[in-house]
Amino acid sequence: MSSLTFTLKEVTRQRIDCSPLTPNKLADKSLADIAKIQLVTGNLSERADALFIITEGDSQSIKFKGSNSKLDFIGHNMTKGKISVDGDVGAYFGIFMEGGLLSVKGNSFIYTGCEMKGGQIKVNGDAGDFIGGARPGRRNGMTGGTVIVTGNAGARAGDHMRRGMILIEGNTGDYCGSRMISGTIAVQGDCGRHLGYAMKRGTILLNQMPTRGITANFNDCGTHTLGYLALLFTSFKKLDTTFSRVDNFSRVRRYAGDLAGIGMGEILVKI
Amino acid sequence: MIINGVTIDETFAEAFPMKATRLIITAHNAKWAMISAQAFTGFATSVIACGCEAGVERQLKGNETPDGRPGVSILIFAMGGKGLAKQVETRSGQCVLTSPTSALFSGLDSEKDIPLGQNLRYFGDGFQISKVIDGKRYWRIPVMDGEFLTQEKTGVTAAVGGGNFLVLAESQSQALAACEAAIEEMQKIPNVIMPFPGGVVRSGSKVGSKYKALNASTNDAFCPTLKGQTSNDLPAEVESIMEIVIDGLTKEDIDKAMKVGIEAVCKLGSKEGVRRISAGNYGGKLGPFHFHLQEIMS
Amino acid sequence: MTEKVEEVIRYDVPSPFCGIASDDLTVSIIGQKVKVLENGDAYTSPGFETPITDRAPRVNGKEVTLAVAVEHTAKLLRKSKQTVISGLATDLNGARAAMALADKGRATVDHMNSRAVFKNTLVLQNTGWMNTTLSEVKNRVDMLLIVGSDIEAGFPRFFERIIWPEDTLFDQDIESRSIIYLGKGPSGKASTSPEGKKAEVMLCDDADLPEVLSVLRALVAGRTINAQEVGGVSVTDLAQLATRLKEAKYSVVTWVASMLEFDHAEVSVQMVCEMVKDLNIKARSSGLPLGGKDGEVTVNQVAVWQSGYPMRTNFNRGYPDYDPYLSDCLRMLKDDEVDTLLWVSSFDITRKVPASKALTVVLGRSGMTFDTEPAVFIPVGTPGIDHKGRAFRADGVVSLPLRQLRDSGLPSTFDVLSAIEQAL
Amino acid sequence: MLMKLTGGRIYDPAYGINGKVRDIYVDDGWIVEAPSDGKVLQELDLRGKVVMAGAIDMHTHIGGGKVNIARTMLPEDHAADVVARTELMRSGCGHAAPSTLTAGYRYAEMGYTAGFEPAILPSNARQAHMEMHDTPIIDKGGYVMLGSDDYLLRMMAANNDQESINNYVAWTITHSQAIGVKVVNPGGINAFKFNQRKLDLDEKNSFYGVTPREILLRLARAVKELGIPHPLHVHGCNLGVPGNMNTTLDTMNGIEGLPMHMTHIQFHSYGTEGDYKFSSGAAEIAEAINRHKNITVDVGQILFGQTVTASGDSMHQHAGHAHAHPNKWVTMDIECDAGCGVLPFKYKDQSYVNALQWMIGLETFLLVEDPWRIFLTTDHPNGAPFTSYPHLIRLLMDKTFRNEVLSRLHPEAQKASRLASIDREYSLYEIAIMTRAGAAKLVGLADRGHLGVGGAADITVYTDHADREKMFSKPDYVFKDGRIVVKDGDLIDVTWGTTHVVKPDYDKSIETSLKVYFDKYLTMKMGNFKISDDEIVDDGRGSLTIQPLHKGGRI
Repeated sequence: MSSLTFTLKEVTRQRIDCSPLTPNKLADKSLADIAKIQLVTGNLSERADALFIITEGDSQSIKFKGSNSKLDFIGHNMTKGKISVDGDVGAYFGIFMEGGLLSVKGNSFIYTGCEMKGGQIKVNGDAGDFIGGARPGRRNGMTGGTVIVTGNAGARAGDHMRRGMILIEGNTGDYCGSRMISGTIAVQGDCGRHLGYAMKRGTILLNQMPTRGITANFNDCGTHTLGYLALLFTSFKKLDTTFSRVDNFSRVRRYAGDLAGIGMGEILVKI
Repeated sequence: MIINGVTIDETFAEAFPMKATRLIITAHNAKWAMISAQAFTGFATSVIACGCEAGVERQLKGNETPDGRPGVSILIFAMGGKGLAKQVETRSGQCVLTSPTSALFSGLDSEKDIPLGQNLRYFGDGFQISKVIDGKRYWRIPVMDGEFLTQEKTGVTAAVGGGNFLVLAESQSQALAACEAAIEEMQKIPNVIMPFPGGVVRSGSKVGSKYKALNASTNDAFCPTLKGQTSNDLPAEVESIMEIVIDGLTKEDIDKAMKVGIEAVCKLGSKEGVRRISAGNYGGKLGPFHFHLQEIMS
Repeated sequence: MTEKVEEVIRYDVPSPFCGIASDDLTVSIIGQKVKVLENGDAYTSPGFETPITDRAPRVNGKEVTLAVAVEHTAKLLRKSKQTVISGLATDLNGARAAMALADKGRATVDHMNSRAVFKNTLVLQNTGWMNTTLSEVKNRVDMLLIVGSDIEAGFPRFFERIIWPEDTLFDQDIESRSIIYLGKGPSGKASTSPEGKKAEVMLCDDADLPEVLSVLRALVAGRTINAQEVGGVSVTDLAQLATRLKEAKYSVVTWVASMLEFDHAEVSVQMVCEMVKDLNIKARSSGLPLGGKDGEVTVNQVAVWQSGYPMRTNFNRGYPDYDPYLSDCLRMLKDDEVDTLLWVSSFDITRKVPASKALTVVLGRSGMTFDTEPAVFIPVGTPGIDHKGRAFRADGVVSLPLRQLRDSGLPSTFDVLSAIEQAL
Repeated sequence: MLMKLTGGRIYDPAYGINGKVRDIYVDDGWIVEAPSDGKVLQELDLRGKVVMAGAIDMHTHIGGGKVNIARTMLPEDHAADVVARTELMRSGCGHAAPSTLTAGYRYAEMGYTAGFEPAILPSNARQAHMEMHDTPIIDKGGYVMLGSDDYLLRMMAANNDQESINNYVAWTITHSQAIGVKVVNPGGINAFKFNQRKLDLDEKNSFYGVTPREILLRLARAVKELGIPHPLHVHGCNLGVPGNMNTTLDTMNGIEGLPMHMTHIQFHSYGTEGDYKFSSGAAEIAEAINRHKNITVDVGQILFGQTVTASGDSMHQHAGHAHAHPNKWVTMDIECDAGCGVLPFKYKDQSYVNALQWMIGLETFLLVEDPWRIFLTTDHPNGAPFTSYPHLIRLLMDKTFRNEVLSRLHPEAQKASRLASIDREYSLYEIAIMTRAGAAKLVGLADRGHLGVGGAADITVYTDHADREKMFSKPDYVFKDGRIVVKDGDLIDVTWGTTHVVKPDYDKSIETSLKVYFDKYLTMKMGNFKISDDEIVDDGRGSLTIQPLHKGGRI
């Protein structure tokens, strides 16, 4: 069965809240019912079929076509099924997600994987600020699952991240791993300023020493062979990412910080 | 039933339900993985006094272990989950955590689990690091040679302990040679261990004793030196008897192990002094698992 | 025919312009002309003295009555799919009316200074802080650490009023007060003590300030830092600073959020606030965020008590929905999501309306100029000059009654926004 | 427009009326005599209904700096209880730190017609009034906080006479537009600024040498001598500290018979017995309250769930910061005046300490004999949000329900309390005393809390439901100043209540020294500190009601 497909009719001026269009929420809904779903855009709400051409298909495999960076909350709270998006997506891609598969052929705006608990998000492009972050006032960002970004990440990737994995094939912006509580961020490219700022625990694994080096709020713990990295790389193997092809390494230079706080975070740089 | 001149008694071994787990110890090389495994499984012959029965299941190549290093898989059996957890914890702490270059993983997935590194982590004194990889939690505990990596939990499964057979031979050296041959074959069978030293027991026991303090004592019915003093049916030419005890994850695993073990013994045959194969039981009243020798060999 | 107008002198006049609510101004009023005679400063004097130029509202550049301008605005709002009410440089009742209008018109609210304000708000919402207020600082501070801010450039009277008073409650020798700049240095001499003791300065670039603060906090916590220097500041010097902070009886760490002009400065503010908490394990220390201009504190306070949320809250769905990123007015304008912008700026005519494609309604101080004539311009009175009002100062605790100094006939922002709300 | 409320069962303890069927006449916002000509314009049939005056919350943190800090801090708490706009009501948020608008609506929906903010800092009074001004329907007012302000402590250190302290208290209450005086951790907030981390009743402030006991005596005397009806409102020393029951008992004994209201007494009734070194002191405290007729208390009942604690007690809020849940918190030193501390908190029924706190509160309710001297509060939001009052009323009125809830709590805590053995169930009459007549008397509201002629027509009508939680959650009618604002539990009209104040007289010459003090040491002018009556009236929506002083007052 082909995918249930939402093709955006025209680029709207206001953002569109797409949270109602997930496999969970559309399961067992008729096409007519789906067409009637109200989507908030600006200070109005509009019927789904006013904004999208809806093509019947498997509600457990949803496609968005002609999407752009104003489509927010795609994959909101989903626990199963998959959504794939042609184009860019807006903010909060995969917010609260617990399971299933989300992917976008394009860029995502801020808060990709915000407070996600499980499942997998793949951004085949660049992701905006606050990947896996926590909304203001909340203390825990993502607590499980995997976010893969094939391009570059914005600032504050993994801010308040508590568990799970963020794999960035390109470069990261500033403050990668800021206020990280735990979990793993792996980066193949370069990192911006203030790497690991206010990090409590967790691991930032780097394929190369960042151009800017490591800041003074991290102390060098020397070079080591860390056995657990073998397990980590094994776990990458089954993921659809260039990380599955990265040569395993377990020799790293280890930096511990941010010393301002409990200083239990680590930046591991391949040597 | 007679195989190659060896009589297979029409009797059965009687075994008990136990709880078991499998652990994988890896190390810088096979030697150090084995050293740790042997320490872990040392003094673990019988639950009665050791708290558990444990043994090396087999050696693992790098491509068979979670971290890609040479390793050893071991099985540990105890009467219950709690006792098993306690043994796993103390032995892991004393024999794996301490052993150079080691890492420790669960070798058994199951619904129920017991702590593996969950409490060992406190050795890290706050510097321990938790990592969840593929849904499993690991602990990285800083130690003097680097980092001790251990999985947080290991699975627990229902298992069977106490499968056995007895090799009755004309001389001590022939009994031993027969048992060695059996053990060599049995070690190739997965999911079982033979927990006694070298896999062979020379002091089979019976339940009870004339001394109140003891609840088991020598199996006088199978002590050749007592042929004339106790009621037994040991043939005159049998001078030495040795036992192989098998713990396995399932009854079928033990079946297989016993079969290849007995076959190896019978292969030596009467010409190598092996006369009879028998088994230990308690009349079928105590253990729910019965291993009928003739059935196994048929 | 000119009428002879008497000069009226008013004393103890509070300033809505300076952020620290100096309320000791002496002001001369001659008819519509206001002049600060005493205690003015670079913000306050121009603030009071800006002359009234426009009086008539305009719609599409044409002068109209207030009623027409209000009705026209209501019409725009009725048609709007996304209104943002921003600028919001106003007083308490202006803020109240803005919130009521936003609620009814399903609009988004934001403030012209939000970029700075949120550097503090996000910290309050994430880990909180231990802060103090101006009078406590005035009487108790023995060590003032100024982070990344040239205070006198933004708050010309801060030192004179708060740091170098003649008397303090606890008979402190004010010459013993230590003033230490970390990051930026002072542009003038306000931080020099009455007897000429200069402030200590530890300079570093903004780009390095986050790390310097992190290392300082680490040193306060007693950690070892391997590096010899951070951002050009010697770690030994920072260690000495950490020791002095720990030994101070009442240290105060202050910053001006609008002067922390780098992205994500809130994590640096958080670093400072957490350091203050650490210091309080044994000693006493407090943070003091300076700001409060253009009604920024007032408007956030009102928004919070009326809706639960500060600025950058939308009412798109009929209830308040807070999002400091998506509901950032400037971002929304940049991404062309706003069809109607209602911009309130009743204090400072130099503040510009941000350029956008939105239809723009400006409630502005008389004398404002525009690069592009807005759809509607309604000149409004300035709180504390043209009408009474109330305004919070930087510490968010003290609010002052603003006075009417002249009878300009200009409507208040409250009047205009309430009329628009009625007309909706 | 004269309206007759016919045939309701009236509970009006101010007049000793306990469930008698009576008619009530309302005209122009007031309760009036039956018209001599018998003509009424409208009649409402209340036969079979329970009729009480509108309820009064005499201690609820509804406005002011610390409440707004709490609101700002908790976007996540609001998000779970956002309230959409209706034709009638503005949007907002509820739960732990509700928006002012929603707070007003929800109080009215529960039949409450007045609430009093118990901790107005003089330096922050303007804000408190602005917030209360934006709180619809209910009447409001507040108690101004003194006792850690440097001005008072200087006066005491200089051994100024009681007269001058009375003048200062009267001046402060007048110009902060308050109806009573509150003291929080007497002197302790000030001591914290000198880095003292605790201050017992007889411990000296390290700078001023003044003790909490002396502060309490001075202020309690001032309140009495000024004729302020509301007794000194005391949040005592050692809030939340195990063993503080002894301090509380000492405080009662030490006040020398002066009227004193001890607030959220539950938080001050802890012993140190048992394995957890935390035990109930409720029995001893209740016994002491029963004995000391000069003492009134409100309970500050805790109920389980997420809330936020907001207090002027910066010293103890700082000490408790490790318990913040979620882990974020604020304390502030404020204006040589006071301080505040805000900590989100989650009370858990499986926590020994929290379960015992719950029991201590209920024990206190049930063991204090005189309902005129104990008041129903959760110290909103510190013990629980005010919206849990109907649940709390049911706990007091329904022993079976109470014991059923009790049986689900931390088992060790259950053993440590005698609550299960207490049979008392509050009657409707007693509830009416606690939440109406007694509260009005305590706060000093002459025209509220009763249904007598001349009283304001703040009236709540209930259906007598066996489930008291249901009954008190959804009144049939709520009248505010004669207007029906709630019908069948739903808001149908939005009005704006008045602000109740007292205006004790004082010697104006006090301003000479106060002006010098403001000019020298503070950062605002005395004239700008004062809140004018106009500011309360504001845009015309507000109003000021000056309540009479006691005759004992020096006027």
